[in-house]
Amino acid sequence: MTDLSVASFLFLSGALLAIGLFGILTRRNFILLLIAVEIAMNAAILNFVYFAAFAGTSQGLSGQAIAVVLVGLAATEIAVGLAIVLALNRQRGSINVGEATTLKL
Amino acid sequence: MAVSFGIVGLLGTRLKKLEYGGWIAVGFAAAAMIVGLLVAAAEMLSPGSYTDQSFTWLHLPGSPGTFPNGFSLVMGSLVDPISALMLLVVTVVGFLVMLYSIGYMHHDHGLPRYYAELSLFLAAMTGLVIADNLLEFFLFWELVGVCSYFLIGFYYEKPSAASAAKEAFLVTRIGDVLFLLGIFLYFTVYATAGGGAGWAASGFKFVSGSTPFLAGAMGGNTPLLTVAGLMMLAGAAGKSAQFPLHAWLPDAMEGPTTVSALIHAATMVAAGVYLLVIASLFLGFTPDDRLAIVAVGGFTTFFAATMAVVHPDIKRVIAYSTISQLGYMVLGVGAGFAMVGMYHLFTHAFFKALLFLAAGSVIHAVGTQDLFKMGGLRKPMRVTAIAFAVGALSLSGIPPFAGFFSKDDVLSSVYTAAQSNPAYWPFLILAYATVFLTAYYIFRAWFLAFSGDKSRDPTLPAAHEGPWTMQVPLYVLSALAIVAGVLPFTPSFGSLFSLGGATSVPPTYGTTDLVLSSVSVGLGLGGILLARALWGNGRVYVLAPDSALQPMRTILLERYYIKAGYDWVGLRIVYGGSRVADFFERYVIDGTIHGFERLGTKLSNGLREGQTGLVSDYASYVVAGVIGLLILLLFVAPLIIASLGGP
Amino acid sequence: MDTTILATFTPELIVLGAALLVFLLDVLGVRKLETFGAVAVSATAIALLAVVADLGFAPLAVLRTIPASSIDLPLGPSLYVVTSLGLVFQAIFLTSALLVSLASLSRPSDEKGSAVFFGLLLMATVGMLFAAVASDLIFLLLAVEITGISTYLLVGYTRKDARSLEAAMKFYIVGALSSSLSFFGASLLFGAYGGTSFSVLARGTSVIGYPALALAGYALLLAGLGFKLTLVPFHAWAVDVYDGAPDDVSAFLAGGSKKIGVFAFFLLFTGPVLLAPALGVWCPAGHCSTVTLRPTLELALGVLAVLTMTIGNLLALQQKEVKRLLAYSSISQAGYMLIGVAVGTAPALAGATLQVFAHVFMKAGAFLVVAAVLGLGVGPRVEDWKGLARQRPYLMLAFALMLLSLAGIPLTIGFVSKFVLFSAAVQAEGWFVWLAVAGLLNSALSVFYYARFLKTIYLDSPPPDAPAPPRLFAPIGYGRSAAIAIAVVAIVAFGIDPQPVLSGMQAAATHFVAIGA
Amino acid sequence: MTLPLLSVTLATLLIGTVLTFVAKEKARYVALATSVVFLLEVAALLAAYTVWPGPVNGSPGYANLESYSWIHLSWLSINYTVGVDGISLVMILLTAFLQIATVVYSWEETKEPGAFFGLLMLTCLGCFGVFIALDVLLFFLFWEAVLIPMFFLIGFWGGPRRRYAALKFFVYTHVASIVMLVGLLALVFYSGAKSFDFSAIYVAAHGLSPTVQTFLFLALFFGFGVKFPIVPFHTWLPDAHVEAPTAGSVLLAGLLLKLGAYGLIRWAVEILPIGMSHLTPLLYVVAFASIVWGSVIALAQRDLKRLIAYSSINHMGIVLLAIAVYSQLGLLAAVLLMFAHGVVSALLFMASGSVHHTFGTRDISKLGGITPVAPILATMLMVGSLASLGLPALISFPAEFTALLATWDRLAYWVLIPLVLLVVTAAFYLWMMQRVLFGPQRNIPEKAHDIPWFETAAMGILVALVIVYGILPGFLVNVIVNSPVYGFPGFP
Repeated sequence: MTDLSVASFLFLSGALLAIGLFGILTRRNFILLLIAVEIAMNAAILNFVYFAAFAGTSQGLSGQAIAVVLVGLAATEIAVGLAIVLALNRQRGSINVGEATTLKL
Repeated sequence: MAVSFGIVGLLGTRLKKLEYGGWIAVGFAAAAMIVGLLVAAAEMLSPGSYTDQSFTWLHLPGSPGTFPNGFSLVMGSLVDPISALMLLVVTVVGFLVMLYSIGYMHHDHGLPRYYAELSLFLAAMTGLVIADNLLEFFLFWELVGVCSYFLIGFYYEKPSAASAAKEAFLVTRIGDVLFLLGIFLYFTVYATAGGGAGWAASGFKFVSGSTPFLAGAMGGNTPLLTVAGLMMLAGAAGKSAQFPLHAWLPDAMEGPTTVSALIHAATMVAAGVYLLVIASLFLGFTPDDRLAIVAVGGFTTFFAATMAVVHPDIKRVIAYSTISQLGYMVLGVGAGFAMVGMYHLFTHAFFKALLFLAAGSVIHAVGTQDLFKMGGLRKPMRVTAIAFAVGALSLSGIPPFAGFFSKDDVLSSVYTAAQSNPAYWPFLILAYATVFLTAYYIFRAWFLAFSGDKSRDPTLPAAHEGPWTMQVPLYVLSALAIVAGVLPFTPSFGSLFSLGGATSVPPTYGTTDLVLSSVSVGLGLGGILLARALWGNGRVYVLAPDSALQPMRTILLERYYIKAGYDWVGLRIVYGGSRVADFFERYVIDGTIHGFERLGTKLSNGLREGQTGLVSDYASYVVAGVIGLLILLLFVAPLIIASLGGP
Repeated sequence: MDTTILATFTPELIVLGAALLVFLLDVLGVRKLETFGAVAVSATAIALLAVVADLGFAPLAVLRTIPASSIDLPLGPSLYVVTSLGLVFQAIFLTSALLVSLASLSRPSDEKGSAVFFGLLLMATVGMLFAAVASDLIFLLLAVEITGISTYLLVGYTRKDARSLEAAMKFYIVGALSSSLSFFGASLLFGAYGGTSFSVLARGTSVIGYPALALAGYALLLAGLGFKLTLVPFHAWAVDVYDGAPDDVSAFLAGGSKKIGVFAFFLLFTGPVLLAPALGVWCPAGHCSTVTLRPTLELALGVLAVLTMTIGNLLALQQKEVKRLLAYSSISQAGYMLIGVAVGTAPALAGATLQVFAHVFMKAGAFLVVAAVLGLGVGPRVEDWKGLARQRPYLMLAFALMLLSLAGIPLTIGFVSKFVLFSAAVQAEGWFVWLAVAGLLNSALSVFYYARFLKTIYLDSPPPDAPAPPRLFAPIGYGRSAAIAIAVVAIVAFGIDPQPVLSGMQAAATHFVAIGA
Repeated sequence: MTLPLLSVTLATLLIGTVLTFVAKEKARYVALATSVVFLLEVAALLAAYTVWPGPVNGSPGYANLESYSWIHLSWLSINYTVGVDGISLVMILLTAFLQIATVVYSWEETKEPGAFFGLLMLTCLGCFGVFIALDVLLFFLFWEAVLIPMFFLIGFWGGPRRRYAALKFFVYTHVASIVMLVGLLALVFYSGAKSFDFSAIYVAAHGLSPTVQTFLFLALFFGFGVKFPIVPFHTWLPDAHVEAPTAGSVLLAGLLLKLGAYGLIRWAVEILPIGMSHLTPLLYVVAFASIVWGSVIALAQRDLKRLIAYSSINHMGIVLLAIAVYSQLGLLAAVLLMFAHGVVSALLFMASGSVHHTFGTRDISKLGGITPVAPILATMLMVGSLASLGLPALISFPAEFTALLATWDRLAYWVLIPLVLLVVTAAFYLWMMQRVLFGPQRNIPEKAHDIPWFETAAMGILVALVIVYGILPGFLVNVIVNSPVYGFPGFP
């Protein structure tokens, strides 16, 4: 393969990351934030898969294995996030992070 | 021996609180006088001998330039003919003034302080006289200075007194720091001289081992030597109130009259001349120095006398005359005849002290110093009148009074010097003119005070003579004012007028040159007659308001505006400059600090504004940080490292 | 082979087991806080002993589980490697966990969710312990994640307090963001080197000829882990979280979990890559140059360090609330530690390690005291503490010592650590001297707010009209007193004679620097 | 010396300080007791020093040397090394005297006496430590230990603008001490001396290139110079003095300023003579600037304390000059002058403090004719002023004389600058005395009376010193010139 394709794939995953970041910066709804975080995470996962295919691995963990682990990790994160959402919702009846700004300065 | 005198003074100070502390002080002064007389006698019995005892005060480490091996500073006492002579003067006048004070000061408060300070002064003065090296000399020199500071400011409640004291200290201080530089130069000169190392090690004493003074060791005409001499002159000018450092002495009259008599007439102000006298030997003035000295002395003599001509205050008249007479002494030294200056110092001490004490008893009697209020005191105060007259005649240089001989010697010595160096002529002329002025102003004072039949100001109290304690000193001093002139002709006493074992220099020029003598005497008599014509028999000569002399009179009364000039410089230039600097200090240098302080607070609060509490903002900081890091690592850092010449 | 693995992971297993035990007990219906606390305390204590033994502390030789021969081996393909510096950090982590759980013993015994608290505390510790033996980037990040996730929950474990929930939320979002950043960075490195093992990174032969790829990867990792270490500008969450979290949790976050970041930085930016060869030619803006990793990173680290110190202190300068003040100060402290990473020499690492060690006692201790004082009913603002020294002299003396140590006043461990750190920077010569200057100037700056705080406590007198807090003179409990006492003793003792710990750290650091070879 | 005299003394002070802090109301007694014991120990030190055989030529060996390893790593070894030489002993003597005088003077301090006296003790302890420390870390440790208590003394017992003054004092001196620390560290590491021990550094420093030496000296000069203080980094001093409580000003002027000079001599001049020789012109300029600026500005001051503060700047300028000429004579003069200025400025600040609380103001333009009301106080003030303007037979004279002589020997007619400024100094002191002591009485409060016994006692001690050492400075001189530095090779 050529470096060009590397660049193109990097562009893809980079775009994914960018989308995730954009979502994190602009959304106020906690659920949407969780989704954005997921997107960002998946950019990394995608990279691992791609690079594994492209470069193979010299030693240590293989890219695919890492990808699988990361999927699991992402799921855990989401679970924790949802737990916090629930508590937050029960506490103040809203999941808008824009309203939770009592701690400041 | 210095120690013993020190003890005298210190004991005097210890006895502040006692009743009759005055008498105790007088007792110590008497003891001092007896010692002084004994010393002088001993010295006369073995002419030209000197005894020196000293101990090392400090041993200082080296300094590459002049003293690579370090050197010593010593404290000691040197008794040689001239110091014995000076000792004599100091102790005798000191005792008489002490005695006089008993009567004169009896109704003043703060007497313990007065006697303590006066005793301290006597101690310091004796110390100065017998100092055996220049540093010790300087030490006592400063001490007498501070004593005079205290005593001028004795009536410290009077602002004028306080300010006069300050002025005296300050003006002499200017001379002193230059004198200090002179001492450095002197050290350098000697440390680098032949065999100077040993000299330095032994503490730069005037006397070293078996050789008396290092007379002429430094001969020649090196610039260093010239500067050293000039610095000595500066110091002397400060102490002896020579132009341009003269301004303090008239104001010093704010102190008690006794103080004026002792310190500002007979002893301390003469210390300057004494310094020049001994310096002329241990340093050896270069021709340039001598010319400078003569110039200063000659000019001051005339200059001061002119101011005395018009002054209404009896003490200030005498003060100006003191400056003028000191000028004569300086003149004598400058002319190259140190002993002549010494001779005039000797006689002057007595007749000037006499004048002051007489004036003092007048003031004591009538309670004012304004000549134009006095008058007709001849009858009630016969003793004083005669004493004053004696002093005046002596001052005017009328034979056979003491002043005649010494002043005549000064004049003829300058004349002699002028033969070889025409540059001296103008000053000789000034000196002669001064003879006339002197006679005039002193007798103007005498006639104003004593002639006529009643005082001009009826409000004055009825005058009377002071108690015996005040009269005795007058008698004694009058006697001395007459005989002091001829004493030196006796070989034994004359031997005191010698320096460093050099053969006695009998001060006898005048007697040989009748022309010169008669000229000066004639001028003196002329002055007296003029004074009598203008002021005799209670007359008052009033200058017409439109007279051409009027502005001149004001100039003289204003002391040629020199004092005013000093004040202007002090206030406008120095003080003003310091105000400006202070402003700069407060607002420019300090302002920046305030700036930083405010900046810190602003930054802190501004940054905390960023803690909005909104998580999205925090996330955006993170993202911004990431972008920043990417730029830094990918673009900035490589370039920087490359520009630094690679890893 | 298995046994050796188990032996290697003794401390981790102990703590993990304790965590599971706590949850089990909870399920079994035990409700007493003391029980869970006892488990946590004993577990951390035993693990600590084990680690110290592995460090070669003679008296504990019997407890030794790892033979000296298998410590500080050169990097290999395996996921984990036991370095003595890692063990030192494990000891530090365990110490902080021990202090916190000890102090937590004094909380009301019927408190709800205490099991969750201790369980999560232990879980977080496990993550930290694993991170300390990581030899693979992914392994490291996963360990960090374990700690991260546990601490998210730890912050919000009460599920009641609105403030702590808000804190948890912020913590979670920024944390998740950062972890995705770090993983993305890891993926880039994976691409660049074709592997994530540190041995690979150390060899530095890139598969894809983009130095850019590696540089970008490291940049993202700097950001992602910088979040843990609360480096400016990744710090903003920390203040709110330390402020909102339950007091003992704040103590653990500031004193403990944040240090995982320091060791992660050690692993990523010093040891392995120190000796990495040039990456290849890189032409930014058409200006080509051979890029070597370490110098490039040094620059970034230096910048971050200065930023963190300065901004942290400036933020603290005008802060009026106690917990936030401490939070800001701990941000600036992170900056000092980063100096050690930037310099990267053995002395510097030793200094940074000592600074971390000191920080456990100073900061965790300070937060524990704050927890105690707030427990007495005193207000959270600095001015509420006016003249507190009169009512609680000993507690305040302890607090004063901690503040002085944070300010780096002589005869406290805080001074020694800063001194060693800055000396190391100067000793490294080059432009690192300026890092030392910056650090010193910052410590000067920091003294202001510490001094002002002390002045409030000691010399101001409380407003006459204000009512005295109800439980002002209530006891603060044995566990907490013990924890605070330990911290104080450590601060003073090691402040006067740091030799015992310092020499160990020095040796460990020396080995660590050579690990990349 | 078998008995570790220095450590014992240090311990005494330490214990005394702690006791003072806890003694609350009884603090003053503890403080006084400590100071007395301290003085006795110092006397013992001096006695021991007079029989000390002296250093081997060229080696920086010190008397009462004690050294214990403290922190030892492969790349640096820090020791607890203490020792004294003549220079430090003279400073220690000064510390002891001032400590007693200060404690006695503030005998009736009522605001938090425990803390107040404790901080005084701590300051003196720190100064003592600075003077005996022969290890960089130890030195810096004590250096800081002086800074902190003084900060609190100014900040909480001071006058109206105390907060600002304390802050300013802190910023200046702390920033300076940081530069100093970096300089010292750089000195240690660049010279390759892996040890913080003075003698090790001294030996290793010879290997440094002149350029490096110059830069190091520059850093150290700045670090120590701010404490001096040198123009233009001096503005903290007047504010600190004006706002500080009297005891604070006394220690500030008497001891803290000396720390700078001492540090410069011990850690810069003795170790980096080459570097110094490259910077001599700079030193001269700074010294002359301080001398001129100090006394010119003093002339414009109306506040008694400010006036004395600026005259301190002038005097420390002379000290710097004497150090800069770098000759045995100059060094001697510098130390003598440090001692003299320590005593005199302490006396003057005490007097001005008494003036303030007796007559309610320190504004010279408001005061007048206090002599009849408070003769003792007036005498103290007068003695102080006369000593400060260098009157012979008082303590400053031998010092200034030697200083100026040394300057003359190196700089020839440049000596006229300090000489002329002596006149200015005299001018403002005389002006002050004329306004404050003499002349008609102006706004004297009704209940104004002479100073209480303890203030008299405190100032009496100092006046005694002023006179005794003025007449017999030989003792000090002999102690100073017995210092190792006088045996250093190449010390002119």
